[in-house]
Amino acid sequence: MWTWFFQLASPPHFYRMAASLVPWLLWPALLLILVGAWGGLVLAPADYQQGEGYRIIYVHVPSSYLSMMVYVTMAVAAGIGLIWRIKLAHAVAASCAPVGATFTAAALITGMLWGKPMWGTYWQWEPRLTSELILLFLYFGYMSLRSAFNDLNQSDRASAVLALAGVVNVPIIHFSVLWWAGLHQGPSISKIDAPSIAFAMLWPLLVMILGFTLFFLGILAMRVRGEVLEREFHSRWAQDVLRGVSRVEAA
Amino acid sequence: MNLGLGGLFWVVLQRDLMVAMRRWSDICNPVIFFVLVVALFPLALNPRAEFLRALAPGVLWIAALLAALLSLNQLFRADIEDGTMEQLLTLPYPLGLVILAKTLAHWLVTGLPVVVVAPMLAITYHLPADAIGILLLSLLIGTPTLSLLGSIGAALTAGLRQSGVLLALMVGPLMLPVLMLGARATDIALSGDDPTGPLYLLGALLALALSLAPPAAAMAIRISAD
Amino acid sequence: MSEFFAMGGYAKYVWSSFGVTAIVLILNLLAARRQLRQTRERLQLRLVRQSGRKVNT
Amino acid sequence: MITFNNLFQKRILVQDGAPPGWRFREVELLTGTGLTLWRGANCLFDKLSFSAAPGGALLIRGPNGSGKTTLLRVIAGLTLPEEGEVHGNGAPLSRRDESGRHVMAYCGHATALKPDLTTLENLRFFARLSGYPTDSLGELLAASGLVACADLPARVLSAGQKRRAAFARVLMSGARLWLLDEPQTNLDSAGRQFLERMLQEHLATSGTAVIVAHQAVDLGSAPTAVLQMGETA
Repeated sequence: MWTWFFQLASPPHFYRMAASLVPWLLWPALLLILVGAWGGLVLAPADYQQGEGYRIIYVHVPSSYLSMMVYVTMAVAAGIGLIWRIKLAHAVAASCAPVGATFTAAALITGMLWGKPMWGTYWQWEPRLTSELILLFLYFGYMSLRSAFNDLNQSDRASAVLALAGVVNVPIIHFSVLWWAGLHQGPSISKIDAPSIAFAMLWPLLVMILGFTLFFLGILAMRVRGEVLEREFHSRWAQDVLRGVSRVEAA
Repeated sequence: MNLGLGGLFWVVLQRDLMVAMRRWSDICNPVIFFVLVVALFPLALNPRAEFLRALAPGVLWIAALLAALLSLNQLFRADIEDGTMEQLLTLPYPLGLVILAKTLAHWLVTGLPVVVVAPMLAITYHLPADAIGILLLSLLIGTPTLSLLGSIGAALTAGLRQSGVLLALMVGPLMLPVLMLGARATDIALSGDDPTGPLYLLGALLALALSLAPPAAAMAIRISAD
Repeated sequence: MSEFFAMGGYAKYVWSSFGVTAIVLILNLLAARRQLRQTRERLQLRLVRQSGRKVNT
Repeated sequence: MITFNNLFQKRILVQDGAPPGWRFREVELLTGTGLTLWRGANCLFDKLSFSAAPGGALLIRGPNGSGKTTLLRVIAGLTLPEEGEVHGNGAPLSRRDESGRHVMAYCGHATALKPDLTTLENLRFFARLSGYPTDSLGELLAASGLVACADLPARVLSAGQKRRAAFARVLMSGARLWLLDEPQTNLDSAGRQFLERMLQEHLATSGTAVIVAHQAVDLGSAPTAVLQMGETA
């Protein structure tokens, strides 16, 4: 059991495994996203309040879910890397940031596009959009700190501290934004009444979320390979991979 | 060792204050900046009394946050450059406590003056006396939290050459809850309601920052000094 | 069919949302591929330089 | 004439509860095992091991950029090696011993003097941190030839005087392990003699010293090992 685990966590095995994993993640992700989009756009009935416009949630909700899930993944990986000094974990954290930032941006844009027909304005200082905006800033801060260091080792550890400080702050930010928004406006239109949501509306959303998650894992596997190679540059296997004489690469 | 933890805290605090006192201009800069930012708004917007009154809580808190961000850059930089940090790192003392002492010293010379000046500026914004009291209280609880949060960022960037904007970008989002709560407390007091709720929350944030920020900053400073 | 594309008057918003998301997905895919390729090329170059100098181990 | 031992004896007198003769008890054997560190694509050291016995000195030599300073920082615990460990008597090197004293005194390129404080104020800070009696600072200043600049702000001190102040800090720490990074830099011949005498007395009293040095250091009869860096392993 444990030997299997350590083999998995050893960089060359991970490098090889990640490569073989990518198609197994990305193709099902594509399939699920297409099925989810078809279900969401065609099969699901129109909402009695929001008409066809509600269909934006089929891309907005998975994006905003990923934006947060990726941040937590990044922080957990960063914490593991910092405490147990595992380079692989730092490689995972480094790969998360750009992906998470783009999904945060997607969540913001789709949220605004949903807001225009619903509120009559693209931007409303309401809790979800505001939190999402702050999350985008957290990603930007993380990425610019990462790029500010010359030494990769130092960059890994410093950005890990920031990721941890950020993840402790995320719930605080979330609740203070909720509290702050509660003072300003009446209860905003809830996007969908969660308990009464029809199954025909729900399943495409769940399929989409699953598809997006698999897509993220696939992208992560691709990116981690590069990051691992960079961190393991001075090891024998990585140099063999680069020279193109490696069994690791061939497999 | 003769020096207990309280002694360590006191020695570091005293030394940092002494160094700060020798550099008067450095102490004055954040406060002058604070006054300047606060003075910009009536000039740029509209000096009508009721308009300024509604603006005051937000403007004063934003200016306090900007002044805090501006001053943070220097928190650990000099110590890293002149080798003092190497000495503090090889000492057999908990580094978090050293960081806490340095952060307190930093708040005393940059944050406290802002808190002291704020009521006077609030008068120029035609804020009523009880709202000024709440503003003072919220700044008194809130600005140490800003310094503590900032100490993490300052520790992370202390070894970098260009770090002003980076520091603001990193730490700014983390400081937003303090800003929202502080400004809102004053706002609530201005409209005649009871502001104890946000003040308690500000206190809770301060307690949280006091316990979590120094160890995080200590970890960060070890990385920066590497 | 055109009724489907009209999305009950919300066409602009629905289709641009899906479009933006699709672009984000595709860009992520391309960026990840490019990152891997560039990292490899950069490291290969470094390896060539290093073996030229014949330093350490 | 004040000798450094006098300065230490004075400290022992003020040290309450310290076991008698604690300065002279068996001191740790410093060992580094399997130290490996890469900086980017450069290997600074790979599976490096060394040891230094009490009363002995370890000289680290090597060309510029061969990782001498980094190795010293690794010993001081300032830099984490990727692999390997630094031990004192087989256990991870702690920062204080049973009597609460500092284990190591690190003296790097930077002298840790605040330019706006006077020499005396600077040293008083470190004296208080290491429990050195502040009323004997005068003697220490005299011994290190800094009396004339005691009340001058550290920014006007010459490079050599700053280095002497750093040595005074090392002496105050009373640590048994000294880590000195190119201590002879900027010193005049009197300063060099001061350094050598200080090292000889430290080693004679079972202290240990790790010194990064380009020039020869006269350590008297103390056993000296040399660690040559920057050669292919």
